[in-house]
Amino acid sequence: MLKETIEMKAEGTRGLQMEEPLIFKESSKGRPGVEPARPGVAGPKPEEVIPKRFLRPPDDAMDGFPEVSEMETVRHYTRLSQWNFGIDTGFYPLGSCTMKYNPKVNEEIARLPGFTGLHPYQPEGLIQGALELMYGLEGYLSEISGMDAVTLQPSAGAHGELCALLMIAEYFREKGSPRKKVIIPDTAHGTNPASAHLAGFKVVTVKSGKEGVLTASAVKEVMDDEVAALMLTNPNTLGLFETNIKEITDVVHDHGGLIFCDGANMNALMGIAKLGEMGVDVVQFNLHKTFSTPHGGGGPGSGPVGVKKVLEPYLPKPRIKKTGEVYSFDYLRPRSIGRMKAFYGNFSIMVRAYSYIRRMGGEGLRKASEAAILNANYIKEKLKDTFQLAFDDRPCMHECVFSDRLQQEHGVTTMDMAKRLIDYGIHPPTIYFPLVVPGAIMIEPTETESLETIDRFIWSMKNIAEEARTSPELLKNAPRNTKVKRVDETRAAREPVLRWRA
Amino acid sequence: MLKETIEMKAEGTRGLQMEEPLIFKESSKGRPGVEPARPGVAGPKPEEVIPKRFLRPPDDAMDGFPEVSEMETVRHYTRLSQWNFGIDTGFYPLGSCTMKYNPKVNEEIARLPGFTGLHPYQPEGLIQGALELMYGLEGYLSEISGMDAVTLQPSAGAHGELCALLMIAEYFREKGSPRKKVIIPDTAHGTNPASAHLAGFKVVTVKSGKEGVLTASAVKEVMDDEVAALMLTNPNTLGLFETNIKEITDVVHDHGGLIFCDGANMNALMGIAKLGEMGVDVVQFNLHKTFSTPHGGGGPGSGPVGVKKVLEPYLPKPRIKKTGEVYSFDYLRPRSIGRMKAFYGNFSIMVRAYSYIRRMGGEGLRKASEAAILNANYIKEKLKDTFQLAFDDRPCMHECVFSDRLQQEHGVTTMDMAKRLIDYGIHPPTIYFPLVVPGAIMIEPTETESLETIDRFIWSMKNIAEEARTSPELLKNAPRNTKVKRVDETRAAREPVLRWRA
Amino acid sequence: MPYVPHTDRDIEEALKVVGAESIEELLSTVPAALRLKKGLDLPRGLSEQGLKKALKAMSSRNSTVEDLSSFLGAGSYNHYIPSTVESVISRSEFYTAYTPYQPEVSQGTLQAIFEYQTLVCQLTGMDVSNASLYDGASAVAEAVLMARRITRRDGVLLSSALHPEYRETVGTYLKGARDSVSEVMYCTEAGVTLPGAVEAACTDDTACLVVQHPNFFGCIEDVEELSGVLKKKGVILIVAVTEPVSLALLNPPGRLGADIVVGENQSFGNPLNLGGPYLGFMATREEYLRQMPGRIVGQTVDREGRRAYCLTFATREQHIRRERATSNICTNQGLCALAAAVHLVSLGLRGIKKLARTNLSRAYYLRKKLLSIEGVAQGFASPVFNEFTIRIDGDPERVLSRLLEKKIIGGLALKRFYPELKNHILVTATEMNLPEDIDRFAAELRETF
Amino acid sequence: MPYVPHTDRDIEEALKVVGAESIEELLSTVPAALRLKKGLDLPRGLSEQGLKKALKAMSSRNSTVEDLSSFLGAGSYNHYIPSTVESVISRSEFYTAYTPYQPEVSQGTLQAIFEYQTLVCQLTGMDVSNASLYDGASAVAEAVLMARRITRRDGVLLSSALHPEYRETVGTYLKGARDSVSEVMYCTEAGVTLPGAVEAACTDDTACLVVQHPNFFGCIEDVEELSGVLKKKGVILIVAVTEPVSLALLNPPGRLGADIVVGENQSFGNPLNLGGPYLGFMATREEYLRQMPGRIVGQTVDREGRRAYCLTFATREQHIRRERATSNICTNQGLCALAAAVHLVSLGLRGIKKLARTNLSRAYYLRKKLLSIEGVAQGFASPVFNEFTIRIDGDPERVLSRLLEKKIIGGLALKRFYPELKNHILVTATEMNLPEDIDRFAAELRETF
Ligand SMILES: Cc1ncc(COP(=O)(O)O)c(C=O)c1O
Ligand SMILES: Cc1ncc(COP(=O)(O)O)c(C=O)c1O
Repeated sequence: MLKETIEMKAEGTRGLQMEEPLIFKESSKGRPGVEPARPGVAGPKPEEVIPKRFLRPPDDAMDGFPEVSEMETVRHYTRLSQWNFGIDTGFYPLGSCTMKYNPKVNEEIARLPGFTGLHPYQPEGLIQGALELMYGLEGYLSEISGMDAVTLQPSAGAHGELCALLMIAEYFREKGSPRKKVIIPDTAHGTNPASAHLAGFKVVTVKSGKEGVLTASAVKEVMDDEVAALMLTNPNTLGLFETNIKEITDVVHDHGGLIFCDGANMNALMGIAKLGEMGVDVVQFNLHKTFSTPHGGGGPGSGPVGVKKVLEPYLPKPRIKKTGEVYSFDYLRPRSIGRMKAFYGNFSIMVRAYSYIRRMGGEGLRKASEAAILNANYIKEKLKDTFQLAFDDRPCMHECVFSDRLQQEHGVTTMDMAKRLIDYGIHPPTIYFPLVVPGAIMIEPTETESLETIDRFIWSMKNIAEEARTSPELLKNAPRNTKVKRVDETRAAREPVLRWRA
Repeated sequence: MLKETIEMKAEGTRGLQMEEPLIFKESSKGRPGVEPARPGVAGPKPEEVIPKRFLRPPDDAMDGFPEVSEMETVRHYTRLSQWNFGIDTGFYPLGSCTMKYNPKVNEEIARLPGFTGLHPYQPEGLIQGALELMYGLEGYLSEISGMDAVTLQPSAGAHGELCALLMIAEYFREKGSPRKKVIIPDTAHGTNPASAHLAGFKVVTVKSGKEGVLTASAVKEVMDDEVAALMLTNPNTLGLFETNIKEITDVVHDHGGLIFCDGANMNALMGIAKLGEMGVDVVQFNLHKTFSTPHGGGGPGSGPVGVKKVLEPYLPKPRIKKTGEVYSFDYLRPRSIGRMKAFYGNFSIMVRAYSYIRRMGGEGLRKASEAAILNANYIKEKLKDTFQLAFDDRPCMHECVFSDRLQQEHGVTTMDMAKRLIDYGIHPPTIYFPLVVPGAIMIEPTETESLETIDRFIWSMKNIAEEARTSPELLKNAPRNTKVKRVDETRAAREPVLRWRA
Repeated sequence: MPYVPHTDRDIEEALKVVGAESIEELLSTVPAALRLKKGLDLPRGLSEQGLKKALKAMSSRNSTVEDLSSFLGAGSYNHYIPSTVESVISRSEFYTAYTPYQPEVSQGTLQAIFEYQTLVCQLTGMDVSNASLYDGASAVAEAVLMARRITRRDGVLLSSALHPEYRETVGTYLKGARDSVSEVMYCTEAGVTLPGAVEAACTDDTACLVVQHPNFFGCIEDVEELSGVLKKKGVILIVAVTEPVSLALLNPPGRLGADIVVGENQSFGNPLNLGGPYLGFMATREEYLRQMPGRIVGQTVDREGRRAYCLTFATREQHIRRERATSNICTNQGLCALAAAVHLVSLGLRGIKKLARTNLSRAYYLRKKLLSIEGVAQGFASPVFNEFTIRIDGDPERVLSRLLEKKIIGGLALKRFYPELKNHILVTATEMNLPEDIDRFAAELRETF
Repeated sequence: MPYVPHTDRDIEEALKVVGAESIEELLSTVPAALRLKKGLDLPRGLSEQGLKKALKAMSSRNSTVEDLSSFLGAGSYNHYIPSTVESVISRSEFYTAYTPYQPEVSQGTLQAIFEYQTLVCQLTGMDVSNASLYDGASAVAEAVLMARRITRRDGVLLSSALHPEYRETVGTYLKGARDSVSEVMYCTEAGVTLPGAVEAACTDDTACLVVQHPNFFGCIEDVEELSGVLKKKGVILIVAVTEPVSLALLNPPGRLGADIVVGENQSFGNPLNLGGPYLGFMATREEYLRQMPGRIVGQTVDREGRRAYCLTFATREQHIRRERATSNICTNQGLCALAAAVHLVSLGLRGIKKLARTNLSRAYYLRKKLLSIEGVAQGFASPVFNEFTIRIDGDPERVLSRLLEKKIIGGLALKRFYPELKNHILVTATEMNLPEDIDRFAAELRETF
C-alpha cells in the first residue's frame, strides 16, 4: 500500500507549509478525478470511426498521466500556492514591473458570464457590449498617451513591441525605402533589442549620458537614413524622465525615422504628460503593469499599441469600428500588417484594465502617478546615504535605482541583499537590471503602498546594509525561512531536468 | 512617520508566514478604504432630521474603528489565512466533525446570483426555484433517514437538538402530561445535555455498557413515565453502532417516551441503515458534516430535523408546501412550536447540501459511507497495537477512539501527541472527548481521504508513539513549526483580554 | 464515485488489512434486520457539469433583487458587498477549517474573530462581544435567557415594535415558560416604545425589556430614557439592532445605558441568501461576561511569549459544562462573522459613516417623494434611519402587486404581522436603491392610485 | 482616490522628506512644455458599486454560449471547466505573483509550471515543453522561426488546412520574408494535407511544414506519412493542435515523427473569453531544446539539497541575450497554463479519455443527424474528432441566421476564410452540447430547408 515515493519525514510542515511531491508521484492507478459527462447519445466508439493506427493503444497510460482524486488536486495546488509570494502577501517593489494592487472587483467583473462566455466567432450583434468595452478602452488609452489610434491585439509588452516594429518596417517598405536599423539605448529592457531583431532589424546601441538620460547629440551620432526608429523608454529604466526627449525625437524625425516608446513605465505619466506630445509615434502599453491587471505568475498580460496617424493604416486587423450606435470588426484593412495572434487579444485582461480606468477616472489616474512618484522619491531620499545611487541625485519618477558598490567592500552582493530581504518579509526588487548599472537594485514601490509599508522597507534595507558590514554571513545564507534555501540555478542549466518521467 | 506599533524585526517571515499586527494597529487617521456610493439625491443630512442626542458626535472615532487601505485589508486577511489549517491544507481527522472534502462546485453553485440575491420576504412566486430546492432537500433527508417529515430551519446541530426537544416537550404538554426528564448516555456530545436543559428538561445520565454501547437493561433502569425522551447518538461517539437500539427504543416507547437521535454521525449510515427503522422519532442532521458543507472556521452550518408522523404537527413554521406544481410557505400550523430563528434557515448551506446529494445519488452516498467505515477500520486495525483502544476490538463504524494509556507511562499525554501531529503536517484528531475515555483520541478519517494519506497518518502516529518512548521532550515542545508555539490557554481565561482597546 | 478516492484495489487491500471479506462483513454490528435491502430512492448522481446546469436552471426560477427593484428590509438588508469580502472568505484556509479548537494552527481564524469582537464593541459601545450567534432572532432569545440568569427573575418584556419573527423566536425558546413573556405595545402615533408603558409593565419579577433600535417600523427609540426607567427597577435593558449600519450614525446603545446589545450583522458582508446564513451578534458589559453565551476569543501568549489567541471561557460552554452551560451553541456563524469584519474593515471609519449617511439620505428622499403622493400618508412620526412606514389609501397587497408588475417590490405590507396596521407598508432604502430607482418607484406608486 | 492610501498628511510628510514644496516640484525633470495643463478627458471615477453595476450592464449587452446553443469551434472550444480550476487560480499567491524570478519565494508557480511542462509532453508525446506562449497562432509562428534557426533554411510550408488566422499570424511574423512562405493546398475530397502535395512543394530551402491535426476542417491528418516524406528531406515537421482534447485519443504526434508540436491549450481550463487570454504550447525533441523559445522551468536543488525548481536556459532569452535571443517573449500566459494544468490533473487519465470519447461521440452523432437532412451533405470524407464540415444547399449565412433566430449558432460559414468553400459550414460538438441541444439543432436545421 505504501508508495515508496512518499517521503516520510517528521518535518511535515515549515510554518504551515506542507511538503508536497510532484503530482505524478501522488498518482494511483485507476483513481477517478472529476469525471466528465457521459456521451448520452448513440454515437460511435473511436475505434469504430477512426483507423486504429491513428489512435493511442486502448490502455495507453500516456507516459504516466496523473490519476488523483479531486481533493488531492485541490490540496496539491493549495500547498503549492503557499510557497509563493504575491502582492497580496506583501510589499513587492519589483522595478519595471509595477506591482501595484490588483483590485478584487476587477477580478469579479472579468468573471461575469457575459464576458467569459463569448466565442470569438459569434456574430457581432451578440457581442455589442464587448465591442463597446474594447472601443472604449482604445479611446481611453489614446487619451492617456496622446496617440491617435490603438490596437488591443498584442498579448504582452514584448508582443506589442514586435507589433510596433513590424508596422514601422511595413511603413518604410511601403514607402519603397526599407530601413535596416533600430537605435536602442543601453538601458533598454531586453525585449526591445529582441523584438527589433525578430522584426528583422539590426540593433544599434546608443549610450545614455552621464546623467542617466539620452542626449540628442548621442542620438545624432548614430542616426542616419538607414535607421527606421529609435526605441526609447520614458521614463527610462533608471526611473529618470528623458529630459531631452523633444530634441531627440526631432533628430530622428529629421532623418525620416520614427520614435517607438516602450510604455512599460507609463505609471509615471498618467495625467502628467502625454507621449504623443513628445514626438512619440508608437507606444506599447502594459495593461498588466500600469492598469492594475494581475501578473498571474507570468501572464497573461496585454500589450496594446498606440500610434500616431502616420502608422494607423498598418495596425493589425481587425480594428473595431463604431457606426452610429453599432460596433463591428473592420477587416478591410489592406495596408495592415495582418495579425499578431488569432482573434482579438487578451479580452479578459482588457476588461480589468477598462474597469480600472473607469474606477479611477482621469483625476484618479493622475493622483496614482503622483503618489507613485512621491513614493519612489521618498525611498531614494531615505536610502541614498546607505546605498550608492546609480546616477546623480535628481528627482526620479516612479522608480529609483541603486548599486551595490558600497556593500561590495564587505564581499556582499546585490543578490545577497535581495535574498536577505525575503527574510524581512519583502519581495526583492528587480536586480542586475538595467545592465548599465553594476549590481543594480531597481526599486518601484507603486502608488498603492502606504508610507508605513515603505518605511518598513527602508528600515529593512538599512538594517541589511548594517548586517552586510557586521555579519555578512547572514546575507550569504539568506533566505532562511522560505520553503527552500538558495536555489542552485547553475545546476538547473547544467543538468537539465525539464520534466518528470515515469 | 514610523508608527511605534509596527514591530521591526528581522524575522518577518516564518516560512512565508508574515507577522501581522491587529488591524487596529495598522490604522492611519483619514486613510480611505472602499468608499461607498454617494447619496446622489437631495436627501437631508442626519443632523437635519434626527435629534442631536440620538447621534454620535460628528467626529466620533468610534473607539478606534480601523482606517486602512483596500490593499492593507486584503493583505491583512491573506496573511491571517496563512496561519490556519483547513481541509484543503491537509488531513483533518477531527472525530465527530466529519471533515470531508468540501466540493468546490458547491461553493460556485451557492454563489449563483439566483440564490444569493433573494430577500426572505419576496413574494413566493419569485422564489419558486428556491422553494423547490428546499422541498427537494427535505424529501432527500427523509429518504436517507427514514423519517416522515423534515424542517430545514435550525442553524446547526445544537439548534436542531433544541428544536427537537422543544417539540418533544410540546408533544407531552399537548397530551396533558408534561414530562420533565431526558435520558442521555455518558458518551453523548455536550450539546445534548445543554439542549435538554435549555428546553427545560432534567438530564438523567445513563452509562454505556462495557462494550461501549448502551444496553436495554441500563435504559430500563432509568426509564419511567417522567422521561420524555432518550437522546442517543448512533453510531455513538465511540464510533460504535448501538447494536441494541431496537430493544432500547422499545423500552422507551413502552413507557410512552420518544427517541431522539443525534444525527451528527450520519456519515456512517447513508444507504446502510435508516434511523427511522430503528425506532427513532426525531433526529437532527448536520449538513456541515455528513453533507459536505464547509465548516467555515466555526459555522455557518445547518441542522435540519427529521420527525416521524407523531411529531410532525410540532415542526417549526413555516413549512414548505407543494400544491400542484407551485411551492409555497405554510404558516397555518397551529400546533407548531413556532420558530427557531427569523426566516427559513441557512439557505445557502442547504444549496450546498442539495448539490452534494444530487451529485452523489443514492448509490454514491452509500459508497461514501462504506468508504468512511472502511477507512476508520483500517486505522483502528493498524494502530490498535500502538495505542490502547477505548473499547474491545470490534468493527467500528466511521470513527475509532483510542486513549493515551500506553503513552502515559512516558509522561506523555494525548495533548502532547496531538500537538506533535501538527509537526507532521496533520491536524490533530478530536481529543479528550468522549469524556468516558480518559485521554481520548477520536479519529474520523472520512471517505474522501485516500489510503495513501491514511498510511501517512498511521506512520506518523506510530512514530509519535515511538518518540513518546525515546524523546518525549519532542512532544512536550510541539508544535514547533507553527506561527505560534503552544498557546497559554489558562492565561487567556485568567487575564481576559477579549478585545482591543484604543 | 465523486469525492471518494478508493479504487477497487484500494478497497481490496484495505479489506485484507482489516481481515474482512467484504464491507458488508464490517457492518456486522448493525443488526441484519436494520440493514437496508435496497438502495436509497434518490435521483441518480450527476456529473459536475450536469449538476451545475441543473442548479443554474433552478436558480433561474427565482427573481433576485437585482432583477427587480426591491425596497424590502425588515431585518434583511440589501447592501453592496465590497469585492474584498468574497476574496477573503473564499480562501480555503478560512472556510474549510473547523472551529478553532487547536489554537496553534488556527491563529488566522482566532485573530480575525478577536478583531470582529472588537468591531462589534466599537459599533455598539459595549465592553465585550462574543464570536457570533445563529442570527438576530435567536440572539435575542439568548439575551433574554441571559438576563433571566443575571437577574434570577423570570419576566420578559418585549416591545411590540421588536421584529415579529424575533418575538416568535423568543416565544419558542421560552415555550416552557410562556406565561413569563409579555409585550409592551408601541405608541400608535410615534411608532416607538414609550417609557411610560414600559414602566407600567414592569413587575418585581421582570428580568428584562427587549427593544429594537431602530425598531421594526424603522423608528429610532429613545434608548437613554428607557434605560433610565429600567435602571431603577434592576431590569436588564436589551437593545436589539437589525440594521447595524445605523450604529455608525447613532449614539451607540452602550453609551445610552444598554446592558446587552444583540442583533443581526447580516448587513455587513453577507448576501440576502433568502434569509440565511446570517449572524447574530451579542455584546454586553464586562460584569455580565460570564453569563454570555457563545464562543469568545481571548488574547494570550504562546510558550515563547508571542502574542497569540485562543477560545476562552470555555467553562461557560456545553462541551465542558454540559447541562449547566450558558447555552448549547457549538457551531455558530464563523465565516459570516469573518465576512462582516472584512466588510467593516474595508469601509473603515470614513466609509461606514458615509454609508450610513447615504442610506439615511436615500430613505428620507424616498419618503418625501412617496409622501407627496395623494393617497400616501406617513405611518409614524418618529425619526428613522433607512426604513419607514407609509399608510396608503386602499389595500397594500393590491398596490404591491401592481408595483410588482412593474418589477418593483415596494416594501412589506405590515398587516402580515400587525393586523391593526392594515394600510401600512414598511419601506426600506439603502445605497443599492439608486436615485433613478427611487424616482421610478414614486412615479409608479403614484400611478397605482 | 481608490487604491491610493495616501492621506493629505502622508503627502505632506513625504514632501518634507524629499524636500519639495509640492509634487509639481518633483516633476522638474519633465520639461514644462510637456507637462499637461488640463486633466485627462476620461469619464469621472466610479464607486466600486457603480463600477460593478455599469460593467454588469455592459456584459449583459452580450449573448453568451450559455444563453444560446453554440456549435462553434474553429480554434476556440467550449468545454466544461471543473470548479477546482477557479478555486486554484483565484488563490492570490498564484495570480498576484510576477514571473518567478526569485525561486525561493516562487516554488509554487515553479513546480506547477514544471508539472504543466510534463503534462504537455505526456499529451504530445514529446521530450520537452516550454512554460507557454501567447496563443496557438503565435506559437506556430515561433515554431516556424525555430525551424528556420534549426535548419538554417528559409522556406516555410503551411498546410492550407491550418487555421487561417494562424497562417495570417505566421505571415505577419515573417512579413520581412514574405516570399519564403507558401501553402500546400488541402485535398478537396478528403479535406487533409496530402503527402504527395507536400513532397512536391518541398525544395532544398524548405525549413518546415506546418500541418494542423485535427486540421481546421476537423479532419485527422496522417502525421506519420507526412513525417516520412519530410524526414528524407531534412524538413522539420511542425504539428499544430488547436483542440488538444483530441490528444487523449489520438496517437500523439511525438510518436509519429513530429519535430515540434505546438498549439492552443485553451480547451483546458480557460473560458472562451472572446478569444483571449488563451495559451500557446510548444513541445519539441530534446535535441532542439536550445532553439526553443519561451520560459522553461527546470528541477534542481537548493543549498541544502532539497528538491527545488527555477527558470532555466535563460541564456536563450531576451533579458540575457537581447537581440540574439531565441524570442522576445517575456510575460507569457502563466496563469492560463496553471488553469490548464489544474483541469488536466482534475480529469486525470480516465477523465481525459472519457472526455475525448464524449466529444467524439457527440460530434459523430450530430454529424449523422445533420447528414440525414435533405440539403445537407458531408463536407469532407476523412475521419474527424469533434468537429466536421457540412455542405449545404443554399447560402450558409442565410441558414445560420435562420438558426440564430432559434437561439442556435449553427457553426462557422467557411467562405469567410475559403472562398471556394462557399456552401461549407464548420460544426463543432463538445460535451457542452447536450443530446437534446443536438437534436434541436438538427430539427431546426431541417426546418430551414
Ligand atoms: C521596460 C519594459 N519593457 C518591456 C517589458 C516587456 O513586457 P512584457 O513582459 O509584457 O512582454 C517589460 C517587462 O518586464 C519592461 O519592464
Ligand atoms: C455528536 C455531535 N452532536 C452534536 C454536535 C453539535 O453540532 P453543531 O456544532 O452543529 O451545533 C456535534 C458537533 O460537534 C457533534 O459532534
